[in-house]
Amino acid sequence: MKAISVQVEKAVKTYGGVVALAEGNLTVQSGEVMALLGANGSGKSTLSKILTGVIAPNGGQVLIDGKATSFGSPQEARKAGISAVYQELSLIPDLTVAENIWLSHEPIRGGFIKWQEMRANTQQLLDLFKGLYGTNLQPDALISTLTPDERQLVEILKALSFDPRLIILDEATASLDSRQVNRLFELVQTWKSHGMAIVFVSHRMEEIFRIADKATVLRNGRTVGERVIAESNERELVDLMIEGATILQRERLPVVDEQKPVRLAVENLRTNVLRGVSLQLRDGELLGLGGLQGQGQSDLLMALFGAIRCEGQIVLSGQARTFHHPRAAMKADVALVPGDRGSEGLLLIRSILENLMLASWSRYRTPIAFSKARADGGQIAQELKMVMSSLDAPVNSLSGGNAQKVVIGKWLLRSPKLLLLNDPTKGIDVGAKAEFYNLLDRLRDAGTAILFYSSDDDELLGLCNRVLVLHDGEISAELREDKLTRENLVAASMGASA
Amino acid sequence: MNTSLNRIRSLIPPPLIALMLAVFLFVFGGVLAPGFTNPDQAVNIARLAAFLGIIAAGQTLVIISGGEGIDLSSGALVTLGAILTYRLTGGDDAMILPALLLVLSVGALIGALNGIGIAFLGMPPLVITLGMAGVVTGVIYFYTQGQLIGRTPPAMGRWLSQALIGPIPGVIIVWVLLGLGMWVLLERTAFGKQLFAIGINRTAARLSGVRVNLIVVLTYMLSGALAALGGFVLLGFTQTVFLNLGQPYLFPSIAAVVVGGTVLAGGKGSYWGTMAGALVLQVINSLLLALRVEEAFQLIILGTILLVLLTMYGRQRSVRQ
Amino acid sequence: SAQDEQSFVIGISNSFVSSEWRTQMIQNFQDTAQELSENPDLGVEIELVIESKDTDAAGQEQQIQNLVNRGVDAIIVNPGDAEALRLALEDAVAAGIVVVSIDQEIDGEGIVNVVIDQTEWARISIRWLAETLGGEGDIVLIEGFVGHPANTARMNGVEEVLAEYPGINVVGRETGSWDQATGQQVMSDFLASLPNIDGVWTQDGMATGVLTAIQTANPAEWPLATGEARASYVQNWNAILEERPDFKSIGVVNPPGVATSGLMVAVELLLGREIDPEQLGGPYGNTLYVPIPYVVLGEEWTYTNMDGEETVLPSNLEEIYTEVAELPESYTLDGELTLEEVEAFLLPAS
Amino acid sequence: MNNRAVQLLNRNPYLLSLLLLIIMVVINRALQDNLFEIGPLNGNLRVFTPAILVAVGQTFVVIAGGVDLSVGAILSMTNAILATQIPQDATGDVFVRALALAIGAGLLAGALNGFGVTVLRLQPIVTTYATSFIFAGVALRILPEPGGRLPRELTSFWRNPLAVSPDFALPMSLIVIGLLILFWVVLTNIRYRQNLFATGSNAEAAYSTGIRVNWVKFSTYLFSAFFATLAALALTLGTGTGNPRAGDQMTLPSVVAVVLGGTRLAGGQGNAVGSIIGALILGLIGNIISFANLDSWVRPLVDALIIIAALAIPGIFGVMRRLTR
Ligand SMILES: Nc1ncnc2c1ncn2[C@@H]1O[C@H](COP(=O)(O)OP(=O)(O)OP(=O)(O)O)[C@@H](O)[C@H]1O
Ligand SMILES: Nc1ncnc2c1ncn2[C@@H]1O[C@H](COP(=O)(O)OP(=O)(O)OP(=O)(O)O)[C@@H](O)[C@H]1O
Ligand SMILES: [Mg+2]
Ligand SMILES: [Mg+2]
Repeated sequence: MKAISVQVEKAVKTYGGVVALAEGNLTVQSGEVMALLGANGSGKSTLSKILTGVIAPNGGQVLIDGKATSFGSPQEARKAGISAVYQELSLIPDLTVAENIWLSHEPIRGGFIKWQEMRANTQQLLDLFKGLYGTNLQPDALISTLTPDERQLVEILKALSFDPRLIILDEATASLDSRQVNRLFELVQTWKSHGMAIVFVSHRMEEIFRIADKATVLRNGRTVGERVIAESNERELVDLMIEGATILQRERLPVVDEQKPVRLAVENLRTNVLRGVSLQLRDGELLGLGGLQGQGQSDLLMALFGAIRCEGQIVLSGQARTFHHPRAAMKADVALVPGDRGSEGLLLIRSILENLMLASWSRYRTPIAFSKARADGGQIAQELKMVMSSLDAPVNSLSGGNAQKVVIGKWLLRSPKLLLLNDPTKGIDVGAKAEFYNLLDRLRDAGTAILFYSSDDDELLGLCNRVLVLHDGEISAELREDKLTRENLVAASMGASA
Repeated sequence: MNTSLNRIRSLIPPPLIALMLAVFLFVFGGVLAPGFTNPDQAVNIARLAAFLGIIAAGQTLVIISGGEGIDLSSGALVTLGAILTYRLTGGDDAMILPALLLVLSVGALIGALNGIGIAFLGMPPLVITLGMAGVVTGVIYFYTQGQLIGRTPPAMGRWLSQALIGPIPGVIIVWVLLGLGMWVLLERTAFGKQLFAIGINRTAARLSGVRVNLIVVLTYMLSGALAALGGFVLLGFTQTVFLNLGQPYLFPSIAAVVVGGTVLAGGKGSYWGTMAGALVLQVINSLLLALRVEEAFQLIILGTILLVLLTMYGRQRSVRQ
Repeated sequence: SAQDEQSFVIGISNSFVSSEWRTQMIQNFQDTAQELSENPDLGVEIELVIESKDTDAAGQEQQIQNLVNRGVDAIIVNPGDAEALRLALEDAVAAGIVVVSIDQEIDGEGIVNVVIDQTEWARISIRWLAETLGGEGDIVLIEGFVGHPANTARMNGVEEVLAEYPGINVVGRETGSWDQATGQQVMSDFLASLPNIDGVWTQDGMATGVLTAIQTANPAEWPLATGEARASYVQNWNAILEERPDFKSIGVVNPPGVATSGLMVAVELLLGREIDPEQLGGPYGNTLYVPIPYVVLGEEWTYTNMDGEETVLPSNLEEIYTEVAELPESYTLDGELTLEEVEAFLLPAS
Repeated sequence: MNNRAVQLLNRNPYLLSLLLLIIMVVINRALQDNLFEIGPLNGNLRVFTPAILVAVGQTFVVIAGGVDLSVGAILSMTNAILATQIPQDATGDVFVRALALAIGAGLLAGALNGFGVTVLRLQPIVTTYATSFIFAGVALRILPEPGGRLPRELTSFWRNPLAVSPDFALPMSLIVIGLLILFWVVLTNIRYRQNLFATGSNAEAAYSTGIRVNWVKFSTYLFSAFFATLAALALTLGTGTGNPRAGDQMTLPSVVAVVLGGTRLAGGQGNAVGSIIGALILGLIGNIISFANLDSWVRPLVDALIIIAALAIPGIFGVMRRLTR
């Protein structure tokens, strides 16, 4: 493989008045894993996309092998040997796995696509992750039928199929389980040894320290430093990313008092994915849900919220309930913070106020008492320390962490008794996470029952009273007190019962 | 050019641009066609715009509701509304109110069928409302057997079309009231807020407790009822009915909504934008007439103006940013 | 007797339904078919197959093909696009089918057209307008579909006559698309933007829209407007006279009864009669012109045609009003040929 | 229904359309004995051909996530060009020149649409609605009133079946349909197909994969304009004349045909063969109603009800699947 050296100098990108990238600098060479760090909205993805030609920068330059280059389009970047795994994925839902991976560089003969060869090549790529994905993932499967982690794998293989000299992994591990991450890291090591350059974006510090050689840190769209990982530590990097942030070192929490009333009791719950789940949750308890991606955690939360069909028994506050619609669950003081805030939680072009109020309008009578709604919205924004220009600004002007606060604020307005959280901190920066943890503590102390799925083991270990690990639609283990360890969590995720 | 356009757009909301354009064209029209700019013409244009605007009210709601929402059945419903009023009243002023109620109900019923097809059968709005337009037209033929029996109650012409307060005809007052009602509906009711929500993101709306299907069905019901109301009002203007009375209003009503800055993709827009849009279209129409432009060129000019207007504020995000 | 009755299947192809004129035309076909079947002198049994819907040339060609494929004996067509149907109808003629076109003339081998003279139809009302205005004044014209043959023929008539009146200025000309509401809008616009319109010439259903526009705008001086021969217009006219005794208008009948005439011609041809070549005229030499039945007028008027022949047209509004007062507004004043009059088009039976 | 059949239908929605077409053919045949005789077959297919061609063109735009409301006006415009440029005594090279002119004008119209959608970034539905006025105006300029007459050899060539052997003739339109299917089969095996579907399914993802999304979108408007021009050719040859409003009633049915053919209006999924089927279904419904001897005042209603029912079938299947699960 031809060696590559890439340099971004003083890259600038603005959207109207929003400065996404003020001064992005980045240097990466063959055989090197460069971590790109920064809080939400600091410009990591923007910088990555400038490198792949998806975004046209307003200023600065990109040097490839010392030569100033400006990419007019993604295919120009690709010709220079750069490809990327995009944070929001670049897959086509209506095409198959093979078609996606080879999209725009299909093997052809005389203009005709060689379908057989395409399939075979796809299988070869898939074999890189052999044994780590479901039977669904086949060259001929439609992307729309895959689970998030499978899509993520396809996205990675797609980037790889271009035989890049520089590959950018923008939060490529966010939806992967730990075995898949391990495998990816093995691959990264191989690529590295073959002389590939890698840019690695992640919010998980542990991963940075495992895989990266160096780290470039962005803050507010500005590159504020580059460090050699071996000579640095978490403290230093986090300080660079966020001024004055604290890393929470948390105590293991005790199991909740048996005297507390049972808020939720579930008996033998079944959906397309769940195969009979039973659990109990008390007021003031934070019950974690763990396990690999797609083992039924989302289904469980969605079913409890009435958003998908289920069978089995749900007893809420002592009353047997079946919710046919989220509205019914809401009326019973249940709230759900969905997993994907962009597609499931927010009305991106509407105002912050409208987003906050969406679940509560009916409480403000007709015609709507707007000043009251505004006061309530302002109060919740203040409580959550939302950083925004005004309540009337559209939600898409907010950074990821603040947008997430809007999703949570929407439900806090209704003071839920049972709060369902579907991986709410995915892709949120360290600072915002810390605030969120404090909020959870406060809610729990106030007696809210919380069911919390997280793909981040550290969160489960640090925040929960108990953790239920799901595997293949069933609970494979309940971990509490001294059983609640990382080793047990991993083992149970693989299906071992503890 | 791009950024200055963007700046204009962020400073002045599209409805205001449309309104300013309407006023400008009206005033400027006097230069091109002497005699064009006068109070009579202003009333005349406002009256004609009112009919278009009322017919476009339901369309505004449907387009805001997103999911590629559009109601192609409104033209046929305008006709049906007028024909029903004509036949049921038979020229009797006392029958106006009962006829109005029936017309609204029939419109709502047809609209509900559209909504059900969309929400529960997953049919694309463009297609089912087009099909429904065919059905309504078929119903009209079957119901009338081609014979238009009936009469227009004299009061309808007096109250709606002829000068009522000073030189202002009643239909303009009806229109302004409808505008207020639409504003309250969109901006000051939970229904309105939920309508915008489903226009942007149905999943998020549903997970926030919005009954998406219900709102969709209600929206199309309202659209149907408002279109039928448009037919009722239009009868006050034309005094008699014919079998394709409403069809010519269909596409202009959509154009009025879009020219008023309501986003076809849904989730963003206003009725006062539509009102401004109806005025713009009507001023253009009247001006072209006053200029005695040959029909072929009228079409070409109209198309070009629409393109220019859309370019000013109807642009979508670029794939490459 | 029933045995030697000949039975014929006759197909009707109509491409436009959204007009009461066409409804009445279809009704005339049905009534005439029954009358002819009951006429002992003819000894025929007529079955009609009616293809009638709003459609374009392709759709009407499909109608005609379906009629041919059914094996009808004759086709009577009111063509939406006369030229576009020529080939399809010639194929039908070649298949031995009698083809009669009504309302519009088709230039095709073996096709017989039965129509009124649209140019002459328009000349009557425009001449009335010009004369009543005393040959002076500003007028506007509101026409039908630009490019439609009937509209073209009529506007030719209008221009021919106006050429004789240099004192008449056409200050506005616009299409109302043969649509009443559009006609009304156009007239409203004219009234608002042109200060002194003395007269307006329009056609068909648009006249009702134009009159409503005048009533709504209610200018100090009403422009003189041509009208139409339809029940609604006559009723309105009569009502206006009560308040404005000096109100004047004219309605020239364009009879849906041309259907009756066309059907009779078709039946005669099926019975083996031949058309007297002397009677054929028109641009393609295959047209039988049905006379314009009458003209609605509030006062007597002498019409002078292009050849200088004068016809005294009587004042008949009151009489006609009493006839149509109770009819649906959409009823079009009608007139049709009798069987005897049709016979006059034919060569004597051998 | 068994699972595999459901899956098959899910992935190939046009199979449902094919089924519907077969049903329509059977009903039509039951009502009309001579349906398959060469005369009626030739006549029917010839009359359906313009609608088929427009629908095939529309398919490209719809798959790429747009819709073209100007196809009818483009058809009118090119029909006007052909009718005015091919006089009754036209020779072969005059014909070829006229055709080139019409295709050029059609492509120019398509390019204007493509420009509006990609460069000006306007919503397709309103762009093409606006341009349809322009094209309709141009049509009226070129041919103010219906007219023009083509040489009889030309019209006969298209109107009459091609005699393959003394006792076997093939409708010209059937050959055209065959070519269309072949064209689609070729197209679905080249890269353009992948680019087209990717663009319609997720334009942003397609763009970051290196597909020139704007060119792909642009090209679909060229395709639809090109096929509208071919439709104009078929119409001009069929009627032997021009009409500046010939396409007025072609646009919306083309969208219906595309949807009946199983193409998803939201883009990313579709099939031009399905659109051919859809256009045939619409045509046959007209025939069936004609031969069912219905009173003419119920026909439009029955017509519309059948169409709406056909459109609803996939949705009804969907509801049934959900209920039985
Ligand atoms: N299309 C856009 N329009 C307006 N602002 C944008 C757009 N895309 C990004 N931004 C803004 O630019 C800033 C940088 O965004 P970017 O996606 O690069 O951040 P990031 O570092 O990748 O964040 P995260 O960790 O959440 O992925 C953010 O404030 C974001 O709101
Ligand atoms: N992600 C989505 N994309 C498009 N449409 C969606 C999406 N999510 C939901 N919908 C639409 O919303 C419908 C589901 O809405 P929902 O069940 O919330 O409404 P509802 O029927 O009014 O509720 P209920 O009848 O249970 O009271 C779907 O049929 C679909 O039309
Ligand atoms: Mg990012
Ligand atoms: Mg539901």
